Amino acid sequence: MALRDERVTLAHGGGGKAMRDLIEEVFTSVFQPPGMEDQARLSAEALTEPGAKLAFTTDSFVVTPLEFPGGDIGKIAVCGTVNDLAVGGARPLWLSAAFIIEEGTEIALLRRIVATMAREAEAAGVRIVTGDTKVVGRGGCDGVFVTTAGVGVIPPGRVMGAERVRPGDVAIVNGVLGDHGATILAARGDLSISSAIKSDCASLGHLMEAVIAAAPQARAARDLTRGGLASALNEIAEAAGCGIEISEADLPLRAEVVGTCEILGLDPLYLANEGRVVVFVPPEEAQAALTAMRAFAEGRDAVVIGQAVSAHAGQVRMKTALGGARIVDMLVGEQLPRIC
Amino acid sequence: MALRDERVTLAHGGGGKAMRDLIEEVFTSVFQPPGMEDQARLSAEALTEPGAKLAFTTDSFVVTPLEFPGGDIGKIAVCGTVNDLAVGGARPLWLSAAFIIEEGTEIALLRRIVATMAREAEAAGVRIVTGDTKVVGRGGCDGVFVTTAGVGVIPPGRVMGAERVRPGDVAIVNGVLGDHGATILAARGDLSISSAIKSDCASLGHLMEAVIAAAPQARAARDLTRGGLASALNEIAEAAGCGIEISEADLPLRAEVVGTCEILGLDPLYLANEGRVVVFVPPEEAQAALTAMRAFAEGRDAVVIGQAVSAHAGQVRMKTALGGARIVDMLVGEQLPRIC
Amino acid sequence: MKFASEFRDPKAAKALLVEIARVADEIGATREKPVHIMEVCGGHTHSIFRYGLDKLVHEGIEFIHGPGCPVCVLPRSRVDECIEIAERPGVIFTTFGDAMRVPGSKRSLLQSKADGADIRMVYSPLDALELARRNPEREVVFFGLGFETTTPSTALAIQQAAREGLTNFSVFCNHITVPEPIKALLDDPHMCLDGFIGPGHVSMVIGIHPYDFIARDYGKPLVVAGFEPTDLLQSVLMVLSQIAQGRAEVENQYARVVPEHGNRVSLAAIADVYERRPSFEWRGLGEIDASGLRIRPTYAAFDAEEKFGIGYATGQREVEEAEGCACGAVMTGRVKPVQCPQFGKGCTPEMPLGALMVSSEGACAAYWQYGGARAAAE
Amino acid sequence: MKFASEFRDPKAAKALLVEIARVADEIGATREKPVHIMEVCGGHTHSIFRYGLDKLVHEGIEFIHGPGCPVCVLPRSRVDECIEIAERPGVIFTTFGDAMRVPGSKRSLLQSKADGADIRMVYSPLDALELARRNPEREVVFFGLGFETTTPSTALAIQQAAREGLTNFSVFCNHITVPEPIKALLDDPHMCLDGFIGPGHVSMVIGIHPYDFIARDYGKPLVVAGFEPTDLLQSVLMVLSQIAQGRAEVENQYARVVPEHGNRVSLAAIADVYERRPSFEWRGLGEIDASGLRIRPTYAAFDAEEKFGIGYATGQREVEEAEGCACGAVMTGRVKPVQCPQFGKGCTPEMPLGALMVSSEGACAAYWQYGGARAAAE
Amino acid sequence: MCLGIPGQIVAITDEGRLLAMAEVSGVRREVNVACVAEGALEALVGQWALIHVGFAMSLIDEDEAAKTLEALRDLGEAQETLEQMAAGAAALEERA
Amino acid sequence: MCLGIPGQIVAITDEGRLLAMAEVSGVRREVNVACVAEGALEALVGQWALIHVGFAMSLIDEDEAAKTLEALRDLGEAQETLEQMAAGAAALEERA
Ligand code: SF4
Ligand code: SF4
Ligand SMILES: [Mg+2]
Ligand SMILES: [Mg+2]
Ligand SMILES: [Mg+2]
Ligand SMILES: [Mg+2]
Ligand SMILES: [Mg+2]
Ligand SMILES: [Mg+2]
Ligand SMILES: [Mg+2]
Ligand SMILES: [Mg+2]
Ligand SMILES: [Mg+2]
Ligand SMILES: [Mg+2]
Repeated sequence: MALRDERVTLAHGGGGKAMRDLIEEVFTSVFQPPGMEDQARLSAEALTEPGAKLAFTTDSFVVTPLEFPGGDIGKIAVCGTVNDLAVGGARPLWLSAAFIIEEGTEIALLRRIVATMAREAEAAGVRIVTGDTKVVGRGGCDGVFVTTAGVGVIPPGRVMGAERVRPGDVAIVNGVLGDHGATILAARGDLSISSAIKSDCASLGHLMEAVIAAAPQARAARDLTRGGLASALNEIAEAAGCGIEISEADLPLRAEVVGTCEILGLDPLYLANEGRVVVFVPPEEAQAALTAMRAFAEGRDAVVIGQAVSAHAGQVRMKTALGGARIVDMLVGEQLPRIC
Repeated sequence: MALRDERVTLAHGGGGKAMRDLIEEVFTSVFQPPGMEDQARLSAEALTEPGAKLAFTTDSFVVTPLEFPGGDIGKIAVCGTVNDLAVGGARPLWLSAAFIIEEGTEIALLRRIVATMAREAEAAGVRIVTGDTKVVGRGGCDGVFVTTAGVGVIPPGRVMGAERVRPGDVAIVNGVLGDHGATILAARGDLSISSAIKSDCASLGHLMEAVIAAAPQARAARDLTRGGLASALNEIAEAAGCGIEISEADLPLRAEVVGTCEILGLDPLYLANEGRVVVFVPPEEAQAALTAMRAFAEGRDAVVIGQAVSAHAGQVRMKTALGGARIVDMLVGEQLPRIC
Repeated sequence: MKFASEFRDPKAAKALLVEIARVADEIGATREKPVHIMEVCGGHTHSIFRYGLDKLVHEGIEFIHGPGCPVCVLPRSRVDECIEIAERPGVIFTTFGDAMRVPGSKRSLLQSKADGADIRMVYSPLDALELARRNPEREVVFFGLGFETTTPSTALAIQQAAREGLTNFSVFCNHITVPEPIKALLDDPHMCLDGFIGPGHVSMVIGIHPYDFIARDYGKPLVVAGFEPTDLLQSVLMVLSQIAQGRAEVENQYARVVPEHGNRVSLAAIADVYERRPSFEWRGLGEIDASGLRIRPTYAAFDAEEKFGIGYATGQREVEEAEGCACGAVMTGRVKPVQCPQFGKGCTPEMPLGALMVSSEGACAAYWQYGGARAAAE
Repeated sequence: MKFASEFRDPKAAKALLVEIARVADEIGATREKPVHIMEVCGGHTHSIFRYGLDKLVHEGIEFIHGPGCPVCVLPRSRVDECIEIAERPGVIFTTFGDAMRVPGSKRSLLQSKADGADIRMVYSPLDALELARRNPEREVVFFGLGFETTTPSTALAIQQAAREGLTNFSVFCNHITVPEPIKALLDDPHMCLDGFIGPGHVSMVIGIHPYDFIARDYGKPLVVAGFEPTDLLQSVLMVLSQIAQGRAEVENQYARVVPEHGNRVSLAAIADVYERRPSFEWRGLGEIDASGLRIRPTYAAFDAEEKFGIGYATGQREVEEAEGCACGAVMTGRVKPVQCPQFGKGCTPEMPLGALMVSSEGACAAYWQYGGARAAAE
Repeated sequence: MCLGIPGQIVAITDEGRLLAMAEVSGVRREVNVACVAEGALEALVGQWALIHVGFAMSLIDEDEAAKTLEALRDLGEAQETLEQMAAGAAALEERA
Repeated sequence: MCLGIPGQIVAITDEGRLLAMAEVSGVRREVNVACVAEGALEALVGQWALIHVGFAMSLIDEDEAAKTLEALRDLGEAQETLEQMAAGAAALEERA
């Protein structure tokens, strides 16, 4: 217990003993990375299989507040990168975790974040094998930023990609939409709204493996993060060169998410998620994919929300509840609360 | 040219079109990552060799100012991770690059940073294959933070590690010490000092390969970053369980670095470097390692600075220029300029 | 959602659509010779596209999207003035989210924020007031924007600030009124409107009688409407029925929310805090007599125009709109967004040229985002 | 480095060491019965360890590390007062880097900064002045700390602020003087010192005569010394020679920098801006008469003690040092750092208990960092 | 500026400043009730109001809402009857 | 508080505020020269001063520096002579 400070000071970033104490006590004692060098050295049988590919991805996480109902920045930092691997058909293996910490951050908070990450990594079947910490002066960053990178393996022969989606393919999401975005809007406090919603934040590696096993022809998947369902579908429509049609009536939405959107003039299609995925499978495998998803807690509410069509290539359209139709375009900028 | 803004706004982080335009125009058009999914899919023959290991490392970079004589944050973000791979004996292959960008950052600055990264990656023989951007509000971070993770391959049979250093091994550094730290102190402007020094920032992958080829028994290497030479040597002494002895007279130091340290009351042994490495080799391979280093621009001034000894295990001592001796301990916190 | 989802019932909507079609046929409305109904309010435009009502109604009904988005009709010079205030040292400039992206002559508030101004999004003028309380050393300016709907809330915030004796709170008042531009449109010789859907939330404040002149003097029907899809369809049907029956009246479809004479407290607050400007500039429409409100001299301490000596307060205002923009013609119903030569070319939501492309309430933006108009433009 | 590297010449150092050994032998100094020479100044302590001089000199010479590190002798209550000032709203608290880690009774300035106080490191009081010019709405307080070396620079900064009429700049004055604590040490019955190395940079300001009393009244030699290794060794030799020759004088080894009567401008600035406090508290030494300076009433507008009603200004000061700390005994030369029961246990540079472990100038920290003392403690 | 939505007043939170908690589909936000506070504030609890930019702007008249819904229902039923009659007539014609 | 270092005044940067540029081993920093400005400021250029917390506190007396160095040199030479003499004596003894 060399670490007697309650808060992070600049000394903890200076490259000396204070830094080593912080790293050892708060980070490596929990993550237990292999070896003592500043690099993890890893062997994986799966990677040596001929035709196997290595998948590599990264994301920085900058959420405010750092802790929110249903998770914290550490949880989304693990889930986000696990999911980016999984939706591409990779089996997530190893994560790196780099922390940028504002002077004055409570060490207890760091410990909670690290504990969440360790727990979530274990649940997702990945190991956090290397990392870094930097300390910036007060005002130099907003609390804590976490950047994870992930390495996984794509088994030989498995190819998933948005460009493989073709007309007729069925679009499935694994649960209600927008819970994370609505939770964060409320948790921030500056809009003074509150509700009982929790972030949907979840690792989808196991679920994706099960879906691909059940629906081996699965074409593509996207995790619905910033920009929400609408952005993911637009990206897929554009990459696939076909249209996508979804049905408003089929969209799974929690009442509180709808309420949040009504109050603020937002569209739930664009709200962020952290544990939601849209998967495109050929129609004959749709039922199998759905069944596979529903076997998981994070897929219990899985539903078909639409399909790829040959019309209006590159465009996403939605049949409204009244039978009308509207284009669901990419958002232009950030979704700003409206008053009118 | 959809990107007409001069500065990054929050819209560029919102997950919509503005974000896509920023990413495409500023980042992916330069880095040209493979494929369109949010993960790189990579095959490497070297990884399938039996006994080969995968090396994985990460660092966040938070330097102020973002551009400084001799480099910018992009350059150190590439060099730093390449070097963390190389000093462990790995051949660097792929990098990820995640950017956290403050609202108001000039897009021209981002372009310069990205261009430096692309140039440095090419020189280092690595590819930037996946990435991410986040935008935070003004005051949410200090300009731009870059986090890179790196994947490399350690050839079968190659083992480097601080614990392998044994008494008699010779310590070699590849050039003058502290240029980076002294450059940053001056470039920050708040101490009102100026000089002609430039950051030593450099990728050492090729140099390390050459050193290992020339000195196949090379025991361990450490890049001298935060905490400088003193911290690296202390880590090695502790891991190896032997003492290290260096000689003040042999330390390569530029006059301006000495001057900076005199003015501010700092010790150059603790100044940060971004292109310096200490390598421990058995004495019979010292000359070969030196010769190999000196063939590189970034190793031209390579010298022997000391050796591992069986005495004072875990401790680093320095013979002063006057023939005295002092302990070179780990720094406690940040090195703060002194006035007395 | 109570009092909302009931009015989204597809069965009721279908019945309304059938009845609308019946009446439209009865009065001989066709695609070539449609009935032009203007929904004055941007919120209605939004609902029409959100539910695809324009595609669902009889082809003889054509919606004309009126000037009822206060963000869209804000002139560029006014945005420039916002930025001028926001960039003063010590100022915290607060605004509704919608207004952040509206282009001024050089920059939007979003860009000014990126350049360093302390601009914050609020949900309510009360949030701005709270910021002023918490930052006594800063001047908190609220961007008062909107029609009669929003006007009372700003007035109540100013009254509250006066009660508390706050000296660091002021409002940059850009409140405007609905009846005056309608009159201006009706006086336009190119006008070709057959009836109006009136903004329900404006009438919630002012009641329905301020529109009497439309029926009485111009012989056009107006139905004050709610914002749910069946509200809108029912209102369309009510307008059509008036036309079919040769009536021109002001009717209230939205009686569950709109009292005939409006809201007493709101009207009193408005009367207490504001007075009419002789005229106010509208983007695309130019100056319209008596269409804007300013803060009365009794509340001058809370008037950012006075506090910063800016805008109408100085008498120096340059008005110059973007070239090649057909916003005026679109807002007067003479031209559809897709017919504007800039639509989807020089003018997109990423880089709006005209005001109607800015807010998601704007007719052009709504066309772009929801309407299949983009497809039409391709 | 001109005027520096010449004085680091190993050959000259070796010659001095030989000569020192010769004289030491001559006077019969042995490891068991050493000559005790106090280097008063922390900067000298630093040089001794940096160059390993303690290991190189004849074993009959023992350096006693004096109270000459102003950071180390700062009492905890004074650090608490710094934090109290720094945490006032609107304050920018500026300090030399050294002082950031000194522990107060609960926290250091570094920790207070982490907790949110706006504490900034500066290199010069002029940098603090510049901050005050650039932040007219903030109160910039400079932590005036140090002996006669630093005292004139703070005085000149205050004079400059007065000339410019700055109203948001003040100094928390903790300037102290060197001769008084030496006198206190000499009056200590446990005192066992044979001679002194005087701080060169103090004499650069005050000249060499303020030390005359040491030779005259106490019969001890004092040599004002420079900071390079040969400066120190030469001064040791000069002290030894005096002892050998039975002299007790004040000599000046550092004549290239130290004028006999000090610096006129500096002395005038000191006289103009400060007056002596009746007494001042030193960590480990307690209150010492007339050993501290305060800002004269004429400059009260720049006196943070007055401005914030704090510290000596209020007359309310609690003095309580950490328990088990042998700092006083170490500073009076009675005990070596390694002999302190806390050294390396309750007291380390990471978690300093006593003052001498805080600054790298402090005797215990220097022992720890450079001296092989850690090895001794193991 | 017309985004208004129906919310239910569930509690009075600050008598002095006329603040109440409104709820929309399980989401709560404090609103100012100055515009709808005619009698005792407590009487507002349970009532529905139109919420706009942090204010309860108007109480919702449940009877009027019911009337509007009834009119819609009537229209639907009338049409069904018509359709059925039309269907019946067609059937008759077919049979004929 | 005694970290002072010798630096050379290389330019006067602000006559009014008595500021000059000082250089230490190629590193420059602006310093206040109030304490060493006796005559014309320009006369300071080229001179060496002891720099401390942003002030030139004292001019360095080159003659005194030379004297000190000379004393050191003399001591060294004297010792060498002694050593040589000692070595010579030892050689003589050995030969003897
Ligand atoms: S497309 Fe743009 S320029 Fe044309 S009318 Fe619409 S908003 Fe105005
Ligand atoms: S070891 Fe610590 S407590 Fe003991 S004398 Fe030194 S500073 Fe004081
Ligand atoms: Mg990613
Ligand atoms: Mg992602
Ligand atoms: Mg993704
Ligand atoms: Mg690291
Ligand atoms: Mg911040
Ligand atoms: Mg690393
Ligand atoms: Mg590194
Ligand atoms: Mg490293
Ligand atoms: Mg990403
Ligand atoms: Mg900042």
